[in-house]
Amino acid sequence: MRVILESKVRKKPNIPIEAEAIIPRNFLKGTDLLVYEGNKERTLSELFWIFVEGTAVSPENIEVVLKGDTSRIKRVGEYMDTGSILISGDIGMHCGNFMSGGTIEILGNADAWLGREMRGGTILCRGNAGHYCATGYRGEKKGMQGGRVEVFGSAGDFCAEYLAGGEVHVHGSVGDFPGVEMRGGQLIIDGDATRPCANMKDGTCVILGRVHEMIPTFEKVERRVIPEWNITADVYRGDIANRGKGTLMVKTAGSE
Amino acid sequence: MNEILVKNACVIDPIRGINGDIMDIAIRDGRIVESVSDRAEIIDAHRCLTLPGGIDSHTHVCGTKVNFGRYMSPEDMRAGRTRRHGRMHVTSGYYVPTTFGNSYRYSAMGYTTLLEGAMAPLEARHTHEEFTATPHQDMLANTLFDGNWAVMDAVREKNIPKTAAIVGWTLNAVKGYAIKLTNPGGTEAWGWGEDLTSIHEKVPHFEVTPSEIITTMIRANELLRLPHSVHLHCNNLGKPGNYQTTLDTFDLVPDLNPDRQTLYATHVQFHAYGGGTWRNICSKAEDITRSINSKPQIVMDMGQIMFCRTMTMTADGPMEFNLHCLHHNKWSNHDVELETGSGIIPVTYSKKSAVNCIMWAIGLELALLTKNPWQCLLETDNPNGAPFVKYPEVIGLLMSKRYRDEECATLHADTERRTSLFALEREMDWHDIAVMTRAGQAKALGIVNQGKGHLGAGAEADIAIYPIRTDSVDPAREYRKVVEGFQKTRFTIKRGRVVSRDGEIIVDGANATFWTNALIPEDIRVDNDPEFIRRFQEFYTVRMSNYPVQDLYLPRGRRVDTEAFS
Amino acid sequence: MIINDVVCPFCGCLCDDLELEVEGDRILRVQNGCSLSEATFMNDTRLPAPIRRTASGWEEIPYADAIKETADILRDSDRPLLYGWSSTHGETQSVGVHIAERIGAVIDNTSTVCHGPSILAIQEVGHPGCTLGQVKNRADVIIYWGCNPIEAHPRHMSRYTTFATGFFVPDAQRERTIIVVDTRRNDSGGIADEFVQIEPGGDYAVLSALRAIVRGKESIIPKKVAGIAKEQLIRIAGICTNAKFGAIFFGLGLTMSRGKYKNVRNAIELTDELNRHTKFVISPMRGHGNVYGSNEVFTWMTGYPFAVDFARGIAFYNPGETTAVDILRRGECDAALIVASDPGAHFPRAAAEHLAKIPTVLIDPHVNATTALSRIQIPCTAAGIDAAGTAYRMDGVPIRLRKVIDRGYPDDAEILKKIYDRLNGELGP
Amino acid sequence: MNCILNTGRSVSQGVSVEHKGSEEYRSVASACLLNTVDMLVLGIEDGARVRISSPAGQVVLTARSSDGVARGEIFMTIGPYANHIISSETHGTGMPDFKNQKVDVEATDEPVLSVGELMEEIGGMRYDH
Repeated sequence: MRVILESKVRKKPNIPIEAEAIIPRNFLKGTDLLVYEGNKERTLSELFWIFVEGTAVSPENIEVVLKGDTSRIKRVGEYMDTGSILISGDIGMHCGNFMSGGTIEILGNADAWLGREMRGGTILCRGNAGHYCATGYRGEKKGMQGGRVEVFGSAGDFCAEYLAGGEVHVHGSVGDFPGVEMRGGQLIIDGDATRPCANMKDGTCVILGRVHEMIPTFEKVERRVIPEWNITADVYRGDIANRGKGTLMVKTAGSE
Repeated sequence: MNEILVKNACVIDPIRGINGDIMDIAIRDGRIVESVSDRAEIIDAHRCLTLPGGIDSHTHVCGTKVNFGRYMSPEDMRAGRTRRHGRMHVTSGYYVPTTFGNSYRYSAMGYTTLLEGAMAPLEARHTHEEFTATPHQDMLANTLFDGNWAVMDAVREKNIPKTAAIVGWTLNAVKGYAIKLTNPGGTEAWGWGEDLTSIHEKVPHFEVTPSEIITTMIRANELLRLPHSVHLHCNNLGKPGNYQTTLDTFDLVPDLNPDRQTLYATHVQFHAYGGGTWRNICSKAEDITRSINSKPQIVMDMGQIMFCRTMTMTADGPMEFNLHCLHHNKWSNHDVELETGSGIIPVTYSKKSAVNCIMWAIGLELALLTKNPWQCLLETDNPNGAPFVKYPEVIGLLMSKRYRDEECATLHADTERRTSLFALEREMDWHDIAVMTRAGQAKALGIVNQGKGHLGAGAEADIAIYPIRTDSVDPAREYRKVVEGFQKTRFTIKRGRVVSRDGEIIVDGANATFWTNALIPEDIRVDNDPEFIRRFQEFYTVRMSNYPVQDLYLPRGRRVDTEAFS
Repeated sequence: MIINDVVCPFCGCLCDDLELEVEGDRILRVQNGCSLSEATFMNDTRLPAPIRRTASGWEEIPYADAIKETADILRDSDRPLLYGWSSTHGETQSVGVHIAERIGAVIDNTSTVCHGPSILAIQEVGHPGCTLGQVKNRADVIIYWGCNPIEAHPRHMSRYTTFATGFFVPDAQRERTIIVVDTRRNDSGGIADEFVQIEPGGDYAVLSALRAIVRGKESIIPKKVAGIAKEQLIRIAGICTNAKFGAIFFGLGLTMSRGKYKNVRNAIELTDELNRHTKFVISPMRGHGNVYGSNEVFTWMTGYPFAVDFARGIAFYNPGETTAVDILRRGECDAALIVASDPGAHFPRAAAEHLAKIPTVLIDPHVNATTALSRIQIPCTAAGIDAAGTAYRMDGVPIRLRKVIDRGYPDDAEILKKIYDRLNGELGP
Repeated sequence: MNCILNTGRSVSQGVSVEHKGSEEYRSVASACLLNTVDMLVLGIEDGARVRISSPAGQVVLTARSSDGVARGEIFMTIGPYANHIISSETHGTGMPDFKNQKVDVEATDEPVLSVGELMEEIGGMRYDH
């Protein structure tokens, strides 16, 4: 079954919509769902043109497609456990919060907190991701714990903060402090990064581009060939300031 | 005139010796009376368990340290969120809820009076501000004196009247209710990053020992004729082998007051550890309760822990730092100049941890091994051992051996060997629970005369009606019904108004704050003592005139005058 | 008339030893205060009456009209923003939170552009701190990091640190070592025993390096970190570990520079590390007189110190999303109520610009930059001058601000209560 | 000339902060502290006017030389002038880059606007009293 939600033109287009109801499983019982626009409760049909194609007996066979201006819609795919969501444009904050299964694909850009506290499943972002991509919540000890986030463009600051499990792969560059407070999982950055892995406890980070402002409390262990990546990399251990045992691998210039 | 008649109540009122009688309770204008007119609103209790309003004699719900616990825990705030509806404000938080969250949840459980366990005098205004935002319970504040410079100087001079005068002035200034000593002397040592490890070790610079502070304060307390006794958090909290310190401390306590205990020892579970390291820690609840059973002058509370994520917060700064070094989680510390300290860290009590399982067992052992329930009161040192919403489970455990056995089967294998809990058969009855959750507290806090903890004519009409039929529920077998029953009253009546019905708050609160005012002879009043004033102005960072809490911070202040020195 | 022990409401020091001479509704003289304090009491020019912006200019309107119109604006809003709260007392803050809860607003206070990042850091690692008297009486090492007390908190050094006589530090100037860390050599740096000039944005690296050195891992530290020689770092770490009682005070140099809360977190973790060797504490130099009070009140009422979003009925908090600058920058809010602050002057252009596009109401005693961006301004009392109430000092000590004169203005709490009552009446239970 | 803008509090800013219409406040808040060498490079003297631009906007200020400011850096007190060129990007933290805004500095003859005029530039209306 395919559910197509096309956003309607709104009088106040800047007011955020909170739509955690938009997960495949919820459409098994129909499209009578509630979302919020600012402090007002709205039905899904007040904000979207809804088209349903085919039927489904189980949620894994449901695909939700979002079209139109969806850049201010928050929390799409929150607690999603199966099925798929395809977003044809940009998506608002907190897409895929707490997601445990299924796939979200975003053809445009994703705003901040993409895949926050994710536990499983896959998020593919074809454009850029905002700040705090694949991270956690304020004050919480663990960020993303499982699953995979792949960003084909670049990501903002604090990418994979508190990463505790799963894999985050950014094909472009990232901003300041990627992998800060990391304690597990794997972070791969094809492009450049600034101050990577500050204060990390554990986990692995691979950077194929250039590193700006390396944190001074990482200890260089060795330079070796990394077969999985087919590169020669400097391997660091850290963050020593934080009694960390994480691994940071930075491709050496010119190695392929 | 506002009248209510509660009909067909199954009343347990230990202070008046009533145990399960079916009776009516008449209420007029906030107090219990002999009878009411036929215009009274009728509440039919349908023979359900009806008790005086619950009293928590040691909880942390308001003030600097509690609020800092909230401030640093946005992750907890998303655990207990409710929306504004009807009379209820928004609430957030599970183990450190907002003030309204605390108040509503206590009220739903039938609690109508709370003693905030630790108020630093310098920050008392904050505590009182939060009291007014905890509107459904009458409040009392334990006032911290454990590292008070003026007190330690007077103790060193062995001057009991002067000690009493300092305490009396301070309680009056900060609108406090009772004397609290938290790790006496240790909090001052913590000002230098140190701690005291025995009650006979001297406080740096001040040259007094915890034992001297405790004994002098006990005498000063009685000289002031304060309604409550000294309220003590013993030295060496949470350290393996600390039971000896606790026993030594208990041995210091004379029997000075015919109406109540001479010492209230709080959260004793945390002070009843044998062994010497975390690896060989074991229960010494039998030793502790042997001492308590022979000393009617001491009342303690359990300090029960429950398995959950929670927050520890105490004036005991050094203890919190040691705990932090063990847990490597976030740590806050807040020393208060010339007075005390405090620390906060989050913890998770887990059944996988042998230490945690032993702690859990010790709390229950203490209650079950104390012969007289008036001497061991039920609490969790909220939120240190667990948030107070766990009280119904604690009640269930005390009333049912079967429930304990089921829990014990899920614990770390070492628990049985290192505690005596598995062998204890005792099952407490409804009356015991009524004592341990209200009557005992009222007596220990000295507020029976204020109309608390009983349902006799003249008492404040604070009443909890639980959806429990004691004639049909067997707590030993149907402990789940007991737990559920104590989680949510049918009605909670506070000062003659139904404030909570089936867990829903239906009116705005209008609590009162009790504080003590000891009348001290002019010639020894410290606010007349130039040396006291000089040192205050020189070493505090607020002026003495800006220190006292103005009356307007207690919109419904209830002053308890005492004939000190008489 | 002379009034003693008056509390200055200007900055987070809340000095409570001022002597004021007043006559009727005028303050004639301020003694003991700094120049900021003197200006606060002496140059107190007020907006005389409520004003409303019209197409042609400003007109005075009665309080009742201003209150009704404000309530209407808030009631009709789908995403109202309530901002400010730091230069007033606790009762006003508390009514503000009730209004926010009632109408599903976002409520934020000025810590958002001040020590909000410090709060985020504390929420990650906690806060080993103390009251200021503890520092005054004990500290033999004082570090000012990224702050300039001489300019921003002029009496901080004389009341609590460098020049303050303490019980265990009777000869303060000789017995205390002062370290100043900053990107530029300011006046506070001139007083220091050790001045550490960091390259802009280099605080985080320096703090990490110090933590490693304190842990005994100095061998991994490069020769220079953010412009500072390794030898100086080792010397500073030595001063710290040998202290009997050390205190770090930090300011906007950490919270506003690159990395924001991560800088503060690193400073807190350095403090934590030092506590394994000696006694060390750390404290933010809070700016506005009662900004800490707004954090306290928000926290006990909502669970969060700032940036609270009630849009969904429950309280939600996520700085970066629910903070005032972000909400304005994204053009989210469709109405704003500003109380006791001046975002027009203190928010970046794009954020301030949005205030002019939506109905904005300002409740503040003074004409400020936000006045020009508002639709309505309602003048009120100034806490600590003609209104009494609670304020929280930068270290959490609650102090009662006094009312020293009466100038005939209504208290902002009173104005807000009327707005709240109106909203309650119209919105029902 | 490319510089990094740093902002902070000052006593004189604090003293006049509740009088934003005043000449005193204008002169404090619109002062731009530059390193002496940088001023030489720009070919300006103390008291001359500079236009500072960033992606967020531009503003004309009065240049003041200061030894405490490093080369390539400019310092202003917090307030509406500085904010006229500071980006509202907060990096997901709520806090703008008040301490490290990249700006371009050039000499100009244009006048320094009043606070009221600045506010009118962003859609406000001055209130004169």
